[in-house]
Amino acid sequence: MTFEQAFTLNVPSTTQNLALIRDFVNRISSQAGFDADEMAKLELAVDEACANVIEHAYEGEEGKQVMVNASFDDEVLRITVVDTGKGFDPSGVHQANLRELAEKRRTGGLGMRLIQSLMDEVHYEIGPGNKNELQMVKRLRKP
Amino acid sequence: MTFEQAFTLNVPSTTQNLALIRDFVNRISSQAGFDADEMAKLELAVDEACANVIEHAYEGEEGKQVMVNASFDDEVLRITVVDTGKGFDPSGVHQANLRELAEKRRTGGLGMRLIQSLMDEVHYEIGPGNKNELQMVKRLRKP
Amino acid sequence: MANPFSVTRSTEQNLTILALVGFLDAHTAPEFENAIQQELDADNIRLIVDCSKLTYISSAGLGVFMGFIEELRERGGDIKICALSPKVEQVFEILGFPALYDILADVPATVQRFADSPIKQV
Amino acid sequence: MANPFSVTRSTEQNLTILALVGFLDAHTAPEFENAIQQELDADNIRLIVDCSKLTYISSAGLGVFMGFIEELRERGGDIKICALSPKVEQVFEILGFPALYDILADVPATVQRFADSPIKQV
Ligand SMILES: Nc1ncnc2c1ncn2[C@@H]1O[C@H](COP(=O)(O)OP(=O)(O)O)[C@@H](O)[C@H]1O
Ligand SMILES: Nc1ncnc2c1ncn2[C@@H]1O[C@H](COP(=O)(O)OP(=O)(O)O)[C@@H](O)[C@H]1O
Repeated sequence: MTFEQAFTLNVPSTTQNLALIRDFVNRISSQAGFDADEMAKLELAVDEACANVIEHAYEGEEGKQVMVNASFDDEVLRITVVDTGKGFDPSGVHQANLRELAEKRRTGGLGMRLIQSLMDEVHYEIGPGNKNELQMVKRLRKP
Repeated sequence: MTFEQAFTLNVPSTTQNLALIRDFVNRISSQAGFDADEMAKLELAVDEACANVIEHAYEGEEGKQVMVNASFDDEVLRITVVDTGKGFDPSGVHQANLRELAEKRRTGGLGMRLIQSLMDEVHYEIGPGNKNELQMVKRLRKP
Repeated sequence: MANPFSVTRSTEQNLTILALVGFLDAHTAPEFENAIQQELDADNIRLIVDCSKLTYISSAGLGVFMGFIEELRERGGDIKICALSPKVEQVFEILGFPALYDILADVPATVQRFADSPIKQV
Repeated sequence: MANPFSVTRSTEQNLTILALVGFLDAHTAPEFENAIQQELDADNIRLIVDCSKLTYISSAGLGVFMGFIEELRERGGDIKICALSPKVEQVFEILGFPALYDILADVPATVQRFADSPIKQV
Protein backbone atom coordinates (compact mmCIF):
# COMPACT_ATOMS: atom_id res chain seq x y z
CA MET A 1 0.00 0.00 0.00
CA THR A 2 1.16 3.52 -0.63
CA PHE A 3 -0.40 5.48 2.23
CA GLU A 4 -0.86 4.94 5.93
CA GLN A 5 -4.10 3.33 7.07
CA ALA A 6 -5.59 5.09 10.09
CA PHE A 7 -8.40 3.88 12.35
CA THR A 8 -10.05 5.25 15.48
CA LEU A 9 -12.45 3.67 17.94
CA ASN A 10 -14.18 5.47 20.82
CA VAL A 11 -16.26 3.52 23.34
CA PRO A 12 -17.76 4.07 26.79
CA SER A 13 -15.55 3.01 29.69
CA THR A 14 -17.10 -0.35 30.55
CA THR A 15 -15.46 -3.76 30.51
CA GLN A 16 -18.31 -4.96 28.29
CA ASN A 17 -16.68 -2.99 25.47
CA LEU A 18 -13.40 -4.90 25.68
CA ALA A 19 -14.84 -7.47 23.25
CA LEU A 20 -15.60 -4.74 20.71
CA ILE A 21 -12.10 -3.34 21.15
CA ARG A 22 -10.58 -6.78 20.53
CA ASP A 23 -12.65 -7.21 17.33
CA PHE A 24 -11.37 -3.84 16.16
CA VAL A 25 -7.74 -4.73 16.82
CA ASN A 26 -8.06 -8.17 15.23
CA ARG A 27 -9.52 -6.76 12.01
CA ILE A 28 -6.76 -4.19 11.75
CA SER A 29 -3.83 -6.45 12.62
CA SER A 30 -5.09 -8.98 10.08
CA GLN A 31 -5.22 -6.26 7.40
CA ALA A 32 -1.75 -5.09 8.41
CA GLY A 33 -0.45 -8.57 7.67
CA PHE A 34 0.31 -10.06 11.09
CA ASP A 35 0.01 -13.81 11.51
CA ALA A 36 -2.37 -15.47 13.99
CA ASP A 37 0.25 -15.61 16.73
CA GLU A 38 1.09 -11.90 16.49
CA MET A 39 -2.57 -10.99 16.16
CA ALA A 40 -3.22 -12.73 19.49
CA LYS A 41 -0.46 -10.68 21.11
CA LEU A 42 -1.79 -7.39 19.79
CA GLU A 43 -5.34 -8.22 20.83
CA LEU A 44 -4.19 -9.01 24.36
CA ALA A 45 -1.94 -5.97 24.76
CA VAL A 46 -4.71 -3.58 23.77
CA ASP A 47 -7.24 -5.40 25.97
CA GLU A 48 -4.87 -4.99 28.93
CA ALA A 49 -4.28 -1.32 28.17
CA CYS A 50 -8.00 -0.58 27.91
CA ALA A 51 -8.90 -2.66 30.98
CA ASN A 52 -6.38 -0.55 32.94
CA VAL A 53 -7.96 2.65 31.67
CA ILE A 54 -11.43 1.48 32.71
CA GLU A 55 -10.35 0.13 36.07
CA HIS A 56 -7.60 2.55 37.11
CA ALA A 57 -7.63 5.76 35.06
CA TYR A 58 -11.42 6.09 35.41
CA GLU A 59 -11.66 4.05 38.63
CA GLY A 60 -14.67 2.18 37.29
CA GLU A 61 -16.65 5.29 36.34
CA GLU A 62 -18.72 4.20 33.34
CA GLY A 63 -19.62 7.51 31.67
CA LYS A 64 -16.11 8.16 30.34
CA GLN A 65 -14.59 7.35 26.95
CA VAL A 66 -11.78 5.02 25.96
CA MET A 67 -10.15 5.88 22.66
CA VAL A 68 -8.04 3.51 20.59
CA ASN A 69 -6.09 4.86 17.61
CA ALA A 70 -4.43 2.46 15.23
CA SER A 71 -2.41 3.03 12.10
CA PHE A 72 -0.15 0.90 10.00
CA ASP A 73 2.03 0.96 6.95
CA ASP A 74 4.28 -1.70 5.46
CA GLU A 75 6.56 -1.76 8.47
CA VAL A 76 4.77 -1.07 11.75
CA LEU A 77 1.44 -1.04 13.48
CA ARG A 78 1.05 1.76 16.03
CA ILE A 79 -1.72 1.59 18.58
CA THR A 80 -2.41 4.36 21.06
CA VAL A 81 -4.89 4.09 23.92
CA VAL A 82 -6.07 7.47 25.18
CA ASP A 83 -7.98 8.38 28.33
CA THR A 84 -8.85 11.59 30.18
CA GLY A 85 -8.65 9.97 33.61
CA LYS A 86 -6.49 10.43 36.65
CA GLY A 87 -3.18 9.28 35.18
CA PHE A 88 -0.31 7.69 37.07
CA ASP A 89 3.45 7.39 37.13
CA PRO A 90 4.26 4.20 35.24
CA SER A 91 7.87 4.18 36.47
CA GLY A 92 6.56 4.14 40.03
CA VAL A 93 4.66 0.88 39.58
CA HIS A 94 6.46 -1.92 41.41
CA GLN A 95 6.73 -4.95 39.13
CA ALA A 96 6.23 -7.73 41.64
CA ASN A 97 7.08 -11.27 40.62
CA LEU A 98 4.46 -13.97 40.39
CA ARG A 99 5.32 -15.64 43.69
CA GLU A 100 5.13 -12.34 45.60
CA LEU A 101 1.74 -11.61 44.06
CA ALA A 102 0.41 -15.05 44.98
CA GLU A 103 1.67 -14.70 48.54
CA LYS A 104 -0.12 -11.39 48.88
CA ARG A 105 -3.24 -12.93 47.30
CA ARG A 106 -3.16 -10.14 44.74
CA THR A 107 -5.36 -10.72 41.74
CA GLY A 108 -3.68 -7.92 39.79
CA GLY A 109 -0.28 -6.62 38.79
CA LEU A 110 0.15 -8.66 35.62
CA GLY A 111 -1.25 -6.37 32.94
CA MET A 112 1.59 -3.91 32.44
CA ARG A 113 4.11 -6.73 32.36
CA LEU A 114 2.10 -8.45 29.65
CA ILE A 115 1.92 -5.29 27.56
CA GLN A 116 5.70 -4.89 27.81
CA SER A 117 6.43 -8.40 26.68
CA LEU A 118 3.81 -8.49 23.90
CA MET A 119 4.75 -5.25 22.12
CA ASP A 120 8.02 -4.05 20.58
CA GLU A 121 7.78 -0.53 22.02
CA VAL A 122 5.68 0.85 24.88
CA HIS A 123 5.61 4.49 25.89
CA TYR A 124 3.38 6.46 28.26
CA GLU A 125 2.54 10.19 27.93
CA ILE A 126 0.70 11.17 31.10
CA GLY A 127 -1.35 14.37 31.55
CA PRO A 128 -3.60 13.66 34.53
CA GLY A 129 -7.27 14.64 34.07
CA ASN A 130 -6.45 15.93 30.62
CA LYS A 131 -5.00 13.31 28.29
CA ASN A 132 -3.09 10.15 29.10
CA GLU A 133 -1.67 8.11 26.24
CA LEU A 134 -0.23 4.64 26.08
CA GLN A 135 1.60 4.32 22.77
CA MET A 136 2.43 0.83 21.57
CA VAL A 137 4.32 -0.27 18.48
CA LYS A 138 4.60 -3.67 16.84
CA ARG A 139 6.82 -4.19 13.83
CA LEU A 140 5.82 -6.36 10.91
CA ARG A 141 8.34 -9.10 10.38
CA LYS A 142 9.12 -9.48 6.72
CA PRO A 143 8.56 -13.02 5.54
CA MET B 1 -28.84 2.31 32.07
CA THR B 2 -28.92 5.90 33.23
CA PHE B 3 -26.79 7.67 30.63
CA GLU B 4 -26.45 7.52 26.89
CA GLN B 5 -23.84 5.16 25.49
CA ALA B 6 -21.82 6.77 22.69
CA PHE B 7 -19.47 5.08 20.24
CA THR B 8 -17.41 6.27 17.28
CA LEU B 9 -15.55 4.39 14.58
CA ASN B 10 -13.30 5.93 11.94
CA VAL B 11 -11.86 3.80 9.14
CA PRO B 12 -10.18 4.32 5.76
CA SER B 13 -12.56 4.39 2.79
CA THR B 14 -12.09 0.86 1.46
CA THR B 15 -14.69 -1.86 1.09
CA GLN B 16 -12.40 -4.16 3.05
CA ASN B 17 -13.41 -2.19 6.16
CA LEU B 18 -17.11 -2.97 5.77
CA ALA B 19 -16.57 -6.15 7.79
CA LEU B 20 -15.06 -4.13 10.65
CA ILE B 21 -17.96 -1.69 10.48
CA ARG B 22 -20.46 -4.56 10.67
CA ASP B 23 -18.70 -6.02 13.73
CA PHE B 24 -18.91 -2.61 15.38
CA VAL B 25 -22.63 -2.25 14.68
CA ASN B 26 -23.40 -5.80 15.79
CA ARG B 27 -21.66 -5.36 19.13
CA ILE B 28 -23.50 -2.12 19.80
CA SER B 29 -26.95 -3.25 18.69
CA SER B 30 -26.59 -6.34 20.85
CA GLN B 31 -25.69 -4.18 23.86
CA ALA B 32 -28.62 -1.88 23.09
CA GLY B 33 -30.92 -4.88 23.39
CA PHE B 34 -32.03 -5.58 19.81
CA ASP B 35 -32.89 -9.17 18.88
CA ALA B 36 -31.07 -11.12 16.17
CA ASP B 37 -33.54 -10.10 13.48
CA GLU B 38 -33.24 -6.37 14.25
CA MET B 39 -29.46 -6.68 14.59
CA ALA B 40 -29.32 -8.07 11.06
CA LYS B 41 -31.28 -5.08 9.78
CA LEU B 42 -29.04 -2.56 11.51
CA GLU B 43 -25.90 -4.29 10.29
CA LEU B 44 -27.15 -4.22 6.71
CA ALA B 45 -28.37 -0.60 6.77
CA VAL B 46 -25.01 0.66 8.02
CA ASP B 47 -23.11 -1.52 5.54
CA GLU B 48 -25.19 -0.01 2.71
CA ALA B 49 -24.65 3.52 3.96
CA CYS B 50 -20.89 3.05 4.24
CA ALA B 51 -20.60 1.23 0.91
CA ASN B 52 -22.31 4.23 -0.70
CA VAL B 53 -19.86 6.61 0.95
CA ILE B 54 -16.89 4.60 -0.31
CA GLU B 55 -18.26 4.10 -3.80
CA HIS B 56 -20.12 7.36 -4.46
CA ALA B 57 -19.16 10.10 -2.00
CA TYR B 58 -15.45 9.31 -2.38
CA GLU B 59 -15.76 7.73 -5.85
CA GLY B 60 -13.48 4.88 -4.83
CA GLU B 61 -10.68 7.09 -3.52
CA GLU B 62 -9.10 5.03 -0.74
CA GLY B 63 -7.27 7.65 1.34
CA LYS B 64 -10.45 9.15 2.83
CA GLN B 65 -12.21 8.41 6.11
CA VAL B 66 -15.61 6.93 6.83
CA MET B 67 -16.98 7.80 10.26
CA VAL B 68 -19.74 5.93 12.03
CA ASN B 69 -21.25 7.40 15.20
CA ALA B 70 -23.62 5.31 17.29
CA SER B 71 -25.43 6.06 20.50
CA PHE B 72 -28.29 4.47 22.33
CA ASP B 73 -30.40 4.78 25.41
CA ASP B 74 -33.39 2.75 26.59
CA GLU B 75 -35.50 3.80 23.64
CA VAL B 76 -33.52 4.33 20.45
CA LEU B 77 -30.30 3.58 18.67
CA ARG B 78 -29.03 6.44 16.51
CA ILE B 79 -26.38 5.77 13.90
CA THR B 80 -24.82 8.50 11.80
CA VAL B 81 -22.50 7.87 8.88
CA VAL B 82 -20.31 10.85 8.05
CA ASP B 83 -18.16 11.56 5.02
CA THR B 84 -16.33 14.56 3.59
CA GLY B 85 -16.94 13.56 -0.01
CA LYS B 86 -18.79 15.06 -2.91
CA GLY B 87 -22.31 14.79 -1.53
CA PHE B 88 -25.51 14.40 -3.56
CA ASP B 89 -29.18 15.28 -3.58
CA PRO B 90 -30.96 12.27 -2.11
CA SER B 91 -34.37 13.53 -3.26
CA GLY B 92 -33.08 13.57 -6.83
CA VAL B 93 -32.27 9.86 -6.85
CA HIS B 94 -34.79 8.00 -9.00
CA GLN B 95 -36.01 4.91 -7.14
CA ALA B 96 -36.33 2.47 -10.02
CA ASN B 97 -38.23 -0.75 -9.47
CA LEU B 98 -36.57 -4.12 -9.64
CA ARG B 99 -37.83 -4.99 -13.13
CA GLU B 100 -36.60 -1.69 -14.59
CA LEU B 101 -33.18 -2.24 -13.02
CA ALA B 102 -32.93 -5.76 -14.41
CA GLU B 103 -33.95 -4.58 -17.87
CA LYS B 104 -31.24 -1.94 -17.79
CA ARG B 105 -28.76 -4.56 -16.51
CA ARG B 106 -28.04 -2.24 -13.59
CA THR B 107 -26.20 -3.86 -10.73
CA GLY B 108 -27.01 -0.98 -8.41
CA GLY B 109 -29.84 1.15 -7.17
CA LEU B 110 -30.96 -1.06 -4.30
CA GLY B 111 -28.97 0.32 -1.36
CA MET B 112 -30.94 3.43 -0.49
CA ARG B 113 -34.22 1.54 -0.73
CA LEU B 114 -32.87 -1.06 1.68
CA ILE B 115 -31.78 1.59 4.17
CA GLN B 116 -35.25 3.16 4.05
CA SER B 117 -37.04 -0.09 4.73
CA LEU B 118 -34.62 -1.34 7.41
CA MET B 119 -34.57 1.77 9.62
CA ASP B 120 -37.35 3.69 11.38
CA GLU B 121 -36.02 7.12 10.41
CA VAL B 122 -33.54 8.17 7.73
CA HIS B 123 -32.33 11.70 7.22
CA TYR B 124 -29.55 13.19 5.08
CA GLU B 125 -27.64 16.42 5.87
CA ILE B 126 -25.51 17.20 2.84
CA GLY B 127 -22.61 19.64 2.78
CA PRO B 128 -20.59 18.70 -0.31
CA GLY B 129 -16.82 18.44 0.20
CA ASN B 130 -17.27 19.46 3.81
CA LYS B 131 -19.50 17.11 5.78
CA ASN B 132 -22.27 14.83 4.59
CA GLU B 133 -24.28 12.95 7.18
CA LEU B 134 -26.73 10.10 6.92
CA GLN B 135 -28.64 9.91 10.19
CA MET B 136 -30.52 6.71 10.93
CA VAL B 137 -32.72 5.85 13.89
CA LYS B 138 -34.06 2.52 15.05
CA ARG B 139 -36.40 2.30 18.02
CA LEU B 140 -36.15 -0.45 20.59
CA ARG B 141 -39.40 -2.32 20.79
CA LYS B 142 -40.30 -2.93 24.40
CA PRO B 143 -40.84 -6.62 25.06
CA MET C 1 -10.40 -12.45 10.39
CA ALA C 2 -10.58 -11.45 6.75
CA ASN C 3 -14.26 -11.84 6.04
CA PRO C 4 -14.24 -14.98 3.98
CA PHE C 5 -16.16 -15.37 0.77
CA SER C 6 -15.80 -18.03 -1.86
CA VAL C 7 -17.65 -19.55 -4.78
CA THR C 8 -17.49 -23.29 -5.40
CA ARG C 9 -18.49 -24.63 -8.80
CA SER C 10 -20.02 -27.98 -9.66
CA THR C 11 -22.30 -29.31 -12.40
CA GLU C 12 -25.37 -31.48 -12.50
CA GLN C 13 -26.80 -32.58 -15.87
CA ASN C 14 -26.65 -29.43 -18.03
CA LEU C 15 -26.79 -27.15 -15.00
CA THR C 16 -24.00 -25.24 -13.28
CA ILE C 17 -24.21 -24.96 -9.51
CA LEU C 18 -22.38 -22.05 -7.88
CA ALA C 19 -22.27 -22.51 -4.11
CA LEU C 20 -21.65 -19.27 -2.21
CA VAL C 21 -19.85 -19.43 1.13
CA GLY C 22 -19.47 -16.63 3.67
CA PHE C 23 -20.02 -12.90 3.33
CA LEU C 24 -21.16 -11.33 0.08
CA ASP C 25 -20.80 -7.55 0.32
CA ALA C 26 -19.39 -4.67 -1.74
CA HIS C 27 -15.91 -6.04 -1.08
CA THR C 28 -16.55 -9.59 -2.26
CA ALA C 29 -19.25 -9.04 -4.91
CA PRO C 30 -16.67 -8.72 -7.75
CA GLU C 31 -15.63 -12.31 -7.08
CA PHE C 32 -19.20 -13.52 -7.52
CA GLU C 33 -19.58 -11.35 -10.61
CA ASN C 34 -16.47 -12.94 -12.15
CA ALA C 35 -17.77 -16.41 -11.39
CA ILE C 36 -21.01 -15.74 -13.26
CA GLN C 37 -19.24 -13.98 -16.13
CA GLN C 38 -17.05 -17.05 -16.63
CA GLU C 39 -20.15 -19.23 -16.97
CA LEU C 40 -21.61 -16.89 -19.56
CA ASP C 41 -18.34 -16.83 -21.44
CA ALA C 42 -18.40 -20.64 -21.51
CA ASP C 43 -22.03 -20.65 -22.67
CA ASN C 44 -23.27 -22.14 -19.42
CA ILE C 45 -26.56 -20.31 -19.12
CA ARG C 46 -28.51 -22.47 -16.66
CA LEU C 47 -27.19 -21.46 -13.24
CA ILE C 48 -28.18 -22.59 -9.77
CA VAL C 49 -26.88 -20.36 -6.99
CA ASP C 50 -26.76 -22.44 -3.82
CA CYS C 51 -26.85 -20.08 -0.81
CA SER C 52 -26.91 -22.72 1.93
CA LYS C 53 -23.54 -21.51 3.24
CA LEU C 54 -24.07 -17.82 2.51
CA THR C 55 -23.96 -16.01 5.85
CA TYR C 56 -24.56 -12.45 4.74
CA ILE C 57 -25.62 -10.52 1.67
CA SER C 58 -25.84 -6.79 0.94
CA SER C 59 -27.19 -4.96 -2.10
CA ALA C 60 -23.83 -5.23 -3.85
CA GLY C 61 -24.33 -9.02 -3.86
CA LEU C 62 -27.95 -8.74 -4.93
CA GLY C 63 -26.88 -6.45 -7.75
CA VAL C 64 -24.84 -9.27 -9.27
CA PHE C 65 -28.05 -11.28 -9.76
CA MET C 66 -29.65 -8.21 -11.34
CA GLY C 67 -26.84 -7.50 -13.76
CA PHE C 68 -26.97 -10.86 -15.53
CA ILE C 69 -30.58 -12.00 -15.43
CA GLU C 70 -31.81 -10.29 -18.63
CA GLU C 71 -28.93 -11.51 -20.77
CA LEU C 72 -29.23 -15.05 -19.46
CA ARG C 73 -32.96 -15.20 -20.15
CA GLU C 74 -32.53 -13.68 -23.60
CA ARG C 75 -30.10 -16.47 -24.33
CA GLY C 76 -32.57 -19.08 -23.09
CA GLY C 77 -31.07 -19.62 -19.65
CA ASP C 78 -31.89 -18.56 -16.11
CA ILE C 79 -30.47 -17.99 -12.64
CA LYS C 80 -32.39 -19.86 -9.98
CA ILE C 81 -31.57 -19.41 -6.32
CA CYS C 82 -31.85 -21.88 -3.45
CA ALA C 83 -31.32 -22.67 0.23
CA LEU C 84 -31.48 -19.15 1.65
CA SER C 85 -30.98 -18.83 5.40
CA PRO C 86 -33.75 -16.82 7.08
CA LYS C 87 -31.37 -13.88 7.53
CA VAL C 88 -30.41 -13.80 3.85
CA GLU C 89 -33.94 -14.56 2.68
CA GLN C 90 -35.22 -11.48 4.49
CA VAL C 91 -33.06 -9.25 2.29
CA PHE C 92 -34.23 -10.91 -0.94
CA GLU C 93 -37.80 -10.41 0.20
CA ILE C 94 -37.53 -6.77 1.20
CA LEU C 95 -36.36 -6.01 -2.33
CA GLY C 96 -39.02 -8.11 -4.05
CA PHE C 97 -36.68 -10.69 -5.57
CA PRO C 98 -39.24 -13.52 -5.41
CA ALA C 99 -41.22 -11.77 -8.18
CA LEU C 100 -38.24 -11.82 -10.50
CA TYR C 101 -36.37 -15.01 -9.56
CA ASP C 102 -37.22 -18.61 -8.82
CA ILE C 103 -36.18 -19.18 -5.23
CA LEU C 104 -36.28 -22.81 -4.07
CA ALA C 105 -35.65 -24.79 -0.91
CA ASP C 106 -32.62 -26.78 -2.04
CA VAL C 107 -30.56 -27.93 -5.01
CA PRO C 108 -32.74 -30.96 -5.96
CA ALA C 109 -35.87 -28.80 -6.00
CA THR C 110 -34.05 -26.30 -8.18
CA VAL C 111 -32.88 -28.99 -10.62
CA GLN C 112 -36.52 -30.10 -10.86
CA ARG C 113 -37.67 -26.52 -11.45
CA PHE C 114 -35.22 -26.18 -14.34
CA ALA C 115 -36.83 -29.31 -15.84
CA ASP C 116 -40.37 -27.97 -15.34
CA SER C 117 -39.77 -24.35 -16.21
CA PRO C 118 -36.39 -23.50 -17.75
CA ILE C 119 -37.05 -19.74 -17.62
CA LYS C 120 -39.14 -18.05 -14.95
CA GLN C 121 -42.14 -16.28 -16.48
CA VAL C 122 -42.15 -12.77 -15.06
CA MET D 1 -22.61 -11.21 19.96
CA ALA D 2 -22.18 -10.82 23.71
CA ASN D 3 -18.81 -12.37 24.29
CA PRO D 4 -19.82 -15.60 25.90
CA PHE D 5 -18.17 -17.00 28.98
CA SER D 6 -19.39 -19.74 31.26
CA VAL D 7 -18.15 -22.12 33.91
CA THR D 8 -19.45 -25.69 34.04
CA ARG D 9 -18.96 -27.72 37.19
CA SER D 10 -18.54 -31.46 37.58
CA THR D 11 -16.84 -33.77 40.06
CA GLU D 12 -14.56 -36.77 39.82
CA GLN D 13 -13.61 -38.66 42.99
CA ASN D 14 -12.86 -35.95 45.54
CA LEU D 15 -11.96 -33.42 42.84
CA THR D 16 -14.01 -30.55 41.45
CA ILE D 17 -13.64 -29.86 37.75
CA LEU D 18 -14.45 -26.34 36.55
CA ALA D 19 -14.63 -26.23 32.76
CA LEU D 20 -14.19 -22.74 31.32
CA VAL D 21 -15.90 -21.91 28.03
CA GLY D 22 -15.35 -18.80 25.88
CA PHE D 23 -13.70 -15.49 26.69
CA LEU D 24 -12.19 -14.79 30.12
CA ASP D 25 -11.39 -11.08 30.39
CA ALA D 26 -11.91 -8.22 32.84
CA HIS D 27 -15.63 -8.37 32.08
CA THR D 28 -16.12 -12.06 32.76
CA ALA D 29 -13.43 -12.71 35.40
CA PRO D 30 -15.84 -12.00 38.31
CA GLU D 31 -17.92 -14.99 37.20
CA PHE D 32 -14.89 -17.28 37.39
CA GLU D 33 -13.94 -15.75 40.74
CA ASN D 34 -17.41 -16.50 42.12
CA ALA D 35 -17.21 -20.07 40.89
CA ILE D 36 -13.95 -20.69 42.76
CA GLN D 37 -15.17 -18.86 45.86
CA GLN D 38 -18.19 -21.16 46.00
CA GLU D 39 -15.92 -24.19 45.97
CA LEU D 40 -13.87 -22.78 48.84
CA ASP D 41 -17.02 -22.00 50.79
CA ALA D 42 -18.11 -25.62 50.34
CA ASP D 43 -14.67 -26.88 51.40
CA ASN D 44 -13.88 -28.22 47.95
CA ILE D 45 -10.18 -27.47 47.83
CA ARG D 46 -8.94 -29.75 45.06
CA LEU D 47 -9.80 -27.95 41.85
CA ILE D 48 -9.14 -28.86 38.23
CA VAL D 49 -9.64 -25.98 35.80
CA ASP D 50 -10.32 -27.49 32.38
CA CYS D 51 -9.46 -24.90 29.73
CA SER D 52 -10.14 -27.04 26.65
CA LYS D 53 -12.95 -24.69 25.58
CA LEU D 54 -11.35 -21.48 26.79
CA THR D 55 -10.84 -19.30 23.71
CA TYR D 56 -9.21 -16.26 25.28
CA ILE D 57 -7.68 -15.16 28.57
CA SER D 58 -6.35 -11.80 29.77
CA SER D 59 -4.57 -10.89 33.00
CA ALA D 60 -7.89 -10.37 34.77
CA GLY D 61 -8.56 -14.09 34.29
CA LEU D 62 -5.05 -15.07 35.30
CA GLY D 63 -5.44 -12.96 38.42
CA VAL D 64 -8.26 -15.21 39.59
CA PHE D 65 -5.83 -18.14 39.74
CA MET D 66 -3.40 -15.95 41.69
CA GLY D 67 -5.91 -14.75 44.24
CA PHE D 68 -6.85 -18.19 45.54
CA ILE D 69 -3.76 -20.35 45.20
CA GLU D 70 -2.13 -19.54 48.57
CA GLU D 71 -5.28 -20.10 50.59
CA LEU D 72 -6.05 -23.35 48.81
CA ARG D 73 -2.57 -24.71 49.40
CA GLU D 74 -2.58 -23.63 53.04
CA ARG D 75 -5.76 -25.61 53.43
CA GLY D 76 -4.17 -28.66 51.80
CA GLY D 77 -5.69 -28.24 48.35
CA ASP D 78 -4.52 -27.02 44.95
CA ILE D 79 -5.63 -25.59 41.63
CA LYS D 80 -4.31 -27.59 38.70
CA ILE D 81 -4.87 -26.44 35.16
CA CYS D 82 -5.29 -28.47 31.99
CA ALA D 83 -5.97 -28.56 28.26
CA LEU D 84 -4.72 -25.10 27.31
CA SER D 85 -5.03 -24.15 23.64
CA PRO D 86 -1.74 -22.88 22.19
CA LYS D 87 -3.10 -19.31 22.18
CA VAL D 88 -4.07 -19.42 25.86
CA GLU D 89 -0.96 -21.38 26.86
CA GLN D 90 1.24 -18.63 25.44
CA VAL D 91 -0.20 -16.16 27.96
CA PHE D 92 0.35 -18.50 30.92
CA GLU D 93 3.93 -18.96 29.78
CA ILE D 94 4.79 -15.32 29.28
CA LEU D 95 3.84 -14.70 32.89
CA GLY D 96 5.69 -17.72 34.26
CA PHE D 97 2.65 -19.65 35.47
CA PRO D 98 4.23 -23.08 34.89
CA ALA D 99 6.60 -22.41 37.82
CA LEU D 100 3.70 -21.85 40.18
CA TYR D 101 0.96 -24.16 38.85
CA ASP D 102 0.70 -27.73 37.63
CA ILE D 103 -0.39 -27.47 34.01
CA LEU D 104 -1.38 -30.77 32.39
CA ALA D 105 -2.51 -32.02 29.00
CA ASP D 106 -6.02 -33.14 29.92
CA VAL D 107 -8.40 -34.00 32.76
CA PRO D 108 -7.27 -37.63 33.24
CA ALA D 109 -3.62 -36.57 33.51
CA THR D 110 -4.65 -33.94 36.05
CA VAL D 111 -6.62 -36.44 38.12
CA GLN D 112 -3.51 -38.62 38.13
CA ARG D 113 -1.33 -35.66 39.17
CA PHE D 114 -3.62 -35.00 42.14
CA ALA D 115 -3.07 -38.63 43.16
CA ASP D 116 0.73 -38.39 42.77
CA SER D 117 1.24 -34.89 44.13
CA PRO D 118 -1.77 -33.27 45.83
CA ILE D 119 0.00 -29.92 46.19
CA LYS D 120 2.57 -28.60 43.74
CA GLN D 121 5.93 -28.04 45.41
CA VAL D 122 7.05 -24.54 44.49
N1 LIG E 1 -4.06 3.53 32.62
C1 LIG E 1 -3.76 3.60 33.94
N2 LIG E 1 -4.18 4.63 34.68
C2 LIG E 1 -3.91 4.71 35.99
N3 LIG E 1 -3.21 3.76 36.67
C3 LIG E 1 -2.77 2.69 35.99
C4 LIG E 1 -3.03 2.55 34.60
N4 LIG E 1 -2.45 1.38 34.20
C5 LIG E 1 -1.89 0.84 35.29
N5 LIG E 1 -2.05 1.60 36.38
C6 LIG E 1 -1.51 1.35 37.75
O1 LIG E 1 -0.50 0.37 37.64
C7 LIG E 1 -0.84 -0.79 38.42
C8 LIG E 1 -0.37 -2.06 37.73
O2 LIG E 1 -1.15 -2.29 36.56
P1 LIG E 1 -1.21 -3.74 35.97
O3 LIG E 1 0.15 -4.30 35.85
O4 LIG E 1 -1.97 -3.67 34.68
O5 LIG E 1 -2.00 -4.63 37.02
P2 LIG E 1 -3.52 -4.50 37.52
O6 LIG E 1 -4.24 -3.60 36.56
O7 LIG E 1 -4.02 -5.88 37.49
O8 LIG E 1 -3.43 -3.92 38.89
C9 LIG E 1 -2.33 -0.71 38.62
O9 LIG E 1 -2.75 -1.38 39.78
C10 LIG E 1 -2.57 0.79 38.68
O10 LIG E 1 -2.30 1.27 39.97
N1 LIG F 1 -23.29 8.76 0.20
C1 LIG F 1 -23.51 9.07 -1.09
N2 LIG F 1 -22.79 10.04 -1.69
C2 LIG F 1 -23.01 10.35 -3.00
N3 LIG F 1 -23.93 9.77 -3.77
C3 LIG F 1 -24.69 8.79 -3.23
C4 LIG F 1 -24.53 8.40 -1.87
N4 LIG F 1 -25.43 7.43 -1.61
C5 LIG F 1 -26.12 7.23 -2.75
N5 LIG F 1 -25.69 8.04 -3.73
C6 LIG F 1 -26.25 8.15 -5.11
O1 LIG F 1 -27.51 7.52 -5.13
C7 LIG F 1 -27.54 6.42 -6.06
C8 LIG F 1 -28.38 5.29 -5.51
O2 LIG F 1 -27.73 4.67 -4.42
P1 LIG F 1 -28.11 3.19 -4.00
O3 LIG F 1 -29.59 3.07 -3.95
O4 LIG F 1 -27.41 2.87 -2.75
O5 LIG F 1 -27.61 2.27 -5.19
P2 LIG F 1 -26.12 1.99 -5.67
O6 LIG F 1 -25.20 2.49 -4.63
O7 LIG F 1 -26.06 0.54 -5.85
O8 LIG F 1 -26.01 2.75 -6.99
C9 LIG F 1 -26.08 6.06 -6.27
O9 LIG F 1 -25.87 5.46 -7.52
C10 LIG F 1 -25.40 7.43 -6.14
O10 LIG F 1 -25.48 8.15 -7.34
